[in-house]
Amino acid sequence: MAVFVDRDTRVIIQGITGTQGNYHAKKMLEYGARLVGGVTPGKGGQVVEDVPVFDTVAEAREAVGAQASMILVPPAFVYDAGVEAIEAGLETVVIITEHVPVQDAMRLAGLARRRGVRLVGPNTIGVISPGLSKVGIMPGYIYSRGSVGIVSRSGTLTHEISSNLTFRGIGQSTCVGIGGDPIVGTTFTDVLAAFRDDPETKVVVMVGEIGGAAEERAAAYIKETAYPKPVIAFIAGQTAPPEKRMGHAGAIVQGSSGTAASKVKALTEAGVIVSPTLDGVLEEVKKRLA
Amino acid sequence: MAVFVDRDTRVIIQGITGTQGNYHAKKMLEYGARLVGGVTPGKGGQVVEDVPVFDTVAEAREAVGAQASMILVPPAFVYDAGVEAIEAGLETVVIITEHVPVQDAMRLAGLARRRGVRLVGPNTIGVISPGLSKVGIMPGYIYSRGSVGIVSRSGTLTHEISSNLTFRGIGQSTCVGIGGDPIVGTTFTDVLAAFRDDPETKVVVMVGEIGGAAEERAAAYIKETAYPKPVIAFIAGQTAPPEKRMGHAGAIVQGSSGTAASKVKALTEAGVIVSPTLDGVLEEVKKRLA
Amino acid sequence: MKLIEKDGKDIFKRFGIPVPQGRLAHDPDQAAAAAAELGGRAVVKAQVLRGKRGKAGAVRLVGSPEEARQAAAAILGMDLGGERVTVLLVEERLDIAKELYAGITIDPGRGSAVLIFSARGGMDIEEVAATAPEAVVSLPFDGVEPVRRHDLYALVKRAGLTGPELVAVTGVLLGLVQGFTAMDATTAEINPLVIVAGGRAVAADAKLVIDDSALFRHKDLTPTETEPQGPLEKAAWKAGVAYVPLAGGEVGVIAGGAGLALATMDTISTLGSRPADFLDVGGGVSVDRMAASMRIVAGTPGVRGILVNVFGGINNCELMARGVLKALDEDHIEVPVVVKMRGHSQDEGWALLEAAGIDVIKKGTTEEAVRLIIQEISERNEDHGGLR
Amino acid sequence: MKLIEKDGKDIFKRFGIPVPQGRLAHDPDQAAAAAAELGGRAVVKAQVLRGKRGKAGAVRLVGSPEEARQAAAAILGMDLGGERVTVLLVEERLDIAKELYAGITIDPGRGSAVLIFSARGGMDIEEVAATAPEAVVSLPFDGVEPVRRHDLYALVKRAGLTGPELVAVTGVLLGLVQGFTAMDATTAEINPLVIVAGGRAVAADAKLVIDDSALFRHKDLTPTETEPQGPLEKAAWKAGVAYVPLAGGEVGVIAGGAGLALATMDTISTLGSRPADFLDVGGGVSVDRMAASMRIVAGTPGVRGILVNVFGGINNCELMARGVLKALDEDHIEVPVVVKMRGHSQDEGWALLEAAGIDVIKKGTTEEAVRLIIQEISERNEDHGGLR
Repeated sequence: MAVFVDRDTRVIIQGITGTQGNYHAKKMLEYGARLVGGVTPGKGGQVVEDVPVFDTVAEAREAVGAQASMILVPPAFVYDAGVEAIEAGLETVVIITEHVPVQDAMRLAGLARRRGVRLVGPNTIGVISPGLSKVGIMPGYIYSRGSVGIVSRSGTLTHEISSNLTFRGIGQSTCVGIGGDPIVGTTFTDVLAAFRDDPETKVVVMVGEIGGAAEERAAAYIKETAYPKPVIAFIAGQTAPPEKRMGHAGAIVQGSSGTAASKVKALTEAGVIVSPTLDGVLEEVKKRLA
Repeated sequence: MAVFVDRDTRVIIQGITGTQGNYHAKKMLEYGARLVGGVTPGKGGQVVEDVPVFDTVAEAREAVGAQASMILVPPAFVYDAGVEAIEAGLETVVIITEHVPVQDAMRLAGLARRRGVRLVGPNTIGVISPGLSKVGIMPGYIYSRGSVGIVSRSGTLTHEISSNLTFRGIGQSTCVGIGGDPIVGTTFTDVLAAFRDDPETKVVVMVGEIGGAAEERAAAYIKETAYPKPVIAFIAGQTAPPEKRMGHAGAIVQGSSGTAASKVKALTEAGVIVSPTLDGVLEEVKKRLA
Repeated sequence: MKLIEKDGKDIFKRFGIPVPQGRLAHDPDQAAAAAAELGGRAVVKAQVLRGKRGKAGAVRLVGSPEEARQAAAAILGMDLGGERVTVLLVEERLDIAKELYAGITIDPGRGSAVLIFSARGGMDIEEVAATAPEAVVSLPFDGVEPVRRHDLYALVKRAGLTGPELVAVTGVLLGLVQGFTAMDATTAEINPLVIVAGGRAVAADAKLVIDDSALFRHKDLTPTETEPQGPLEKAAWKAGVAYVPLAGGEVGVIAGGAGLALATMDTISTLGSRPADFLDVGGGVSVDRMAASMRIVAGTPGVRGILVNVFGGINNCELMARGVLKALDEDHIEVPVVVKMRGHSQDEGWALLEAAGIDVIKKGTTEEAVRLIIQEISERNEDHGGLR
Repeated sequence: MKLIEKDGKDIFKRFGIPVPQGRLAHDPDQAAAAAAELGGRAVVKAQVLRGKRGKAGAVRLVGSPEEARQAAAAILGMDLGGERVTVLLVEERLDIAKELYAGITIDPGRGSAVLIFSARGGMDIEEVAATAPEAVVSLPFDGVEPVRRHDLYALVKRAGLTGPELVAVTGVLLGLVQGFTAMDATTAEINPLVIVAGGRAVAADAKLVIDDSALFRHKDLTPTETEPQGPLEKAAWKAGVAYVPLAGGEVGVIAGGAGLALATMDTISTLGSRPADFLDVGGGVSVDRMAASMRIVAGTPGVRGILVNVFGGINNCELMARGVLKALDEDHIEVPVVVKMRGHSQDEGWALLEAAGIDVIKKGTTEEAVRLIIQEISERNEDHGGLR
């Protein structure tokens, strides 16, 4: 199967009766995702876009066999929704919501780890296996089926690179937004490991940004495992001033740590092709697929 | 081996450097208990009554092979001390301290249950297997070795009955104070089960009091298991007025529940000999041992 | 420590539970002013700790400030089962669509707390459980793992609630669990929990009992004063002993341990006399605490003799003996005193008491001690009778 | 949200961490009065959020109220790395026996928080870790299971502490963990944590950063006002967008997503111009939020053209287009604007912008969009140059 999300994945949306939830339910169905239901406490029994709404995830799992959930509820409700999805025994939980308290994300990631649940996000566009399914909010038509695996901290940079590839005839196997927050459930390394074992993925594009050390850890993983597929990286924020928080996310250069230079160095040493520009990423991908 | 505590049980005291801890360390050693150390954070390296003091239970377990702990610290510190003993992997933890917050006791009992640790108390005199060892604060010389197993919610009633038996030449196998608080780690039923399997115990004396339904549950257990040994019970508080809390403990009659009459009825129906007076208990024991 | 309704509601509110608007009133003028603030329509409720209010007319609906004043005048000073009303709660009247029940208590049987929710409320929960068991659901929890919101959704659905009520009630239950835990409660109860227009759930009453043993964690708690305590109860609180006076008794009881105190009371009754009190000195008894206990029992109405029945376990016989003697010395207690005492430092304790001429039971039973004090009381009475 | 030292200490105190006595002063007289209260001997410390204090002389020891007055006069108004000092903390001087370090931060690598303790403090913790690694110990925790006091005893012992210091420091660490958790902090640091006479541990400094995303749970938090924010920063806060002005830039950037905003800035630099700001509109953008973003960027000093680079993912292209047009209409923004936009409702968005004569990049890359705005800026400059 494709990475994380496949044609058969039975998906629900937690928060389906909200404006965003309803909108993306429609978009997911249009895209061909197997959306089997939604959850909004107190709205069990309603129907949204022809799929049934349940009061709890456990009911949705029981009634329609939910395997994956996309969480699209306001930040204050994400923790409860996430715990519910994890404890109901879903396999994959994708938290789209941004501005989730970081300690809530921490507790959710810890719980998912202990229970063996694939948690993606928070603050992510989600996961798309173009042409098969999506558990995410990306506009489907700027993605296309192919052999480039994309993993990114930035949702809009995923859109940017995928759409640029798509408009130039190059498709993607799976695109995973891991989320831009300091603590996320799924890391670069987790996704790189999944792409390694995915026969459809021929080239991996990794989109990082300043702050934290996730890229450095990915570099260490690539080096240690003598990663068998070409990896092309782009690091956003090379010109960002230090000690300024760039956005709500983890993007901040503190002292000598988290700089673009440190990430570029680590990745280059691990054999990753680091492109200084976005357009350069396209050129490097083309070369590897030629 | 004797119930819960035997000659070989390697015991520590948490709170050994306090006045009470120090005093009872001496008394336990005098009684022949195998007291191998004590724990008081910040006093590691000291020596009390010739036994070493450690900063943590884990260190005591490592260094002197502690198996059981007697907790004798002020109420505000019992929770931390109890969690420490349970998580350090001791087999038996006896909490002597009274006025422990009931929710602390609840959490400790829950934790001990999940970990398979024998928690006795709080608010108990502890456990004594007369002539062998004691993990408790009872004056040793009012107890004597024999074949009467005693289990009691009330510490001083245990002293009363044991001393009355001892002064009349009748010894005890093991005496367990389960503690007078609403939530305790070890119940009547747990101790009855242990006495059933203990070849040294010929007769069981069970001392209950008004409030709660522990005696009723013990009666149900005795009935269900066709308990094979004679059980003699005494219920304190037969003349207590309803709706008044008799002490800090669980002793309160609320509505129709927790009355002495209800307990006497349940026990009698289960085949237990319920003595209306304390002196009657002595007579009934004598008869059963004759 | 039991809190009055208003204090309980203030705490519930902090944990996100909706409560009616309202304020306390200590006299009819304050009640009228409070009702005026609420627009006239209000409920005036006696704030008592033990007494039953409903049937006694201590909860009244009013339609104007003047009616509130009159209701307040009628309720203040009422005697509700021995408790005098000194404080009122004046609060908004709710438009009740439905009455439910929510409560948490300690369940010794399960060794845990248990949350009970019922789709029917406003009456005794045991009554509901007996007549409509399908409406009553419960969830035990012991604080080792957290109670989850989704557990509560499942629970409330089992009781038959759906839609906005499901969400509102689940929110209340989560607040109740959090409040119960954070406040070290032993009981937290909302009866009735009412559903008002729009599906909102509001706590129409509040019963909150805080664990006395946990008060050290809640030093900022300032419960509203209701009826003042008697001087003996105050002295007992200060001395740290558990004390309950019992009407019509003659034998004062001082015992170590609740069980022994109860058994001593039982024995006194069995042998034809009546106990005048329950007093458990607790553990770690000092000379002063024992002396204070003697003073409290000697001061208890009807006491004609004192039986001290203690053990040196967690306590020390010598210290307890000194305490008894200290009170006898300083307070000129003249009723007969019998001490039954054994355990740690018993020889020292016995020697001190015997030197002062106190009767000591060393190896005898509680029954023997009770017989002795009853006998001494009756002898003393005969003496006094002889003198008259 | 970063708190000043005094606010941090007030919070630490609530979680049982000992802190020095002290109070805030806003002028030299207040500083003198505060020092007098402390008996004259005091420390006067600038309360700033970013600037470094030590080397700049913004922390001074004083021996009398008069010295405190003088120190305050000298420190108030100082510029510490661009931050003007407006508030001081005057607090008791500690008799320092030893300086330690305690801190908690979020460790993205472990996906958890990590408590770091060092038996040496008062300097940069990274420096200690490099020079004396044996003194530094750490404990990760993720809030799923509680941190236990005995875990902390073991941790602190590993760093070499024993006796009363072991107990005091463990108490501080437990308070720090509890405060970090309860306050939704992302950083909670005490450097130095000092040991004073008798083995007591006292927080001599406090750094506490609260997670902005969690402020909805901390509405009662009232941080002390320090230097006032600029009007653009205020507007950005109000609009809910992340905004950082960058000195010396000319291309205003409005992007959706921090990553895209950063990449856009990078591309501007690569292509020979300079970005004037970082602005991430975030998710769920409304017409008004987009219009506010336009206004903020247009008002940023040096801006000569605006590049809007957004996607319709969590956002909607039509709404964002309306927001751009609203600002252009209402605010007479005259610098050139280029919009690169694709995704949900892209056709509607494109049509609106094109109808208003705005340059739209539909399928081109960010690089193409940047080239276009740079070209338009340069053309406009030539026009203006021609006019002059």
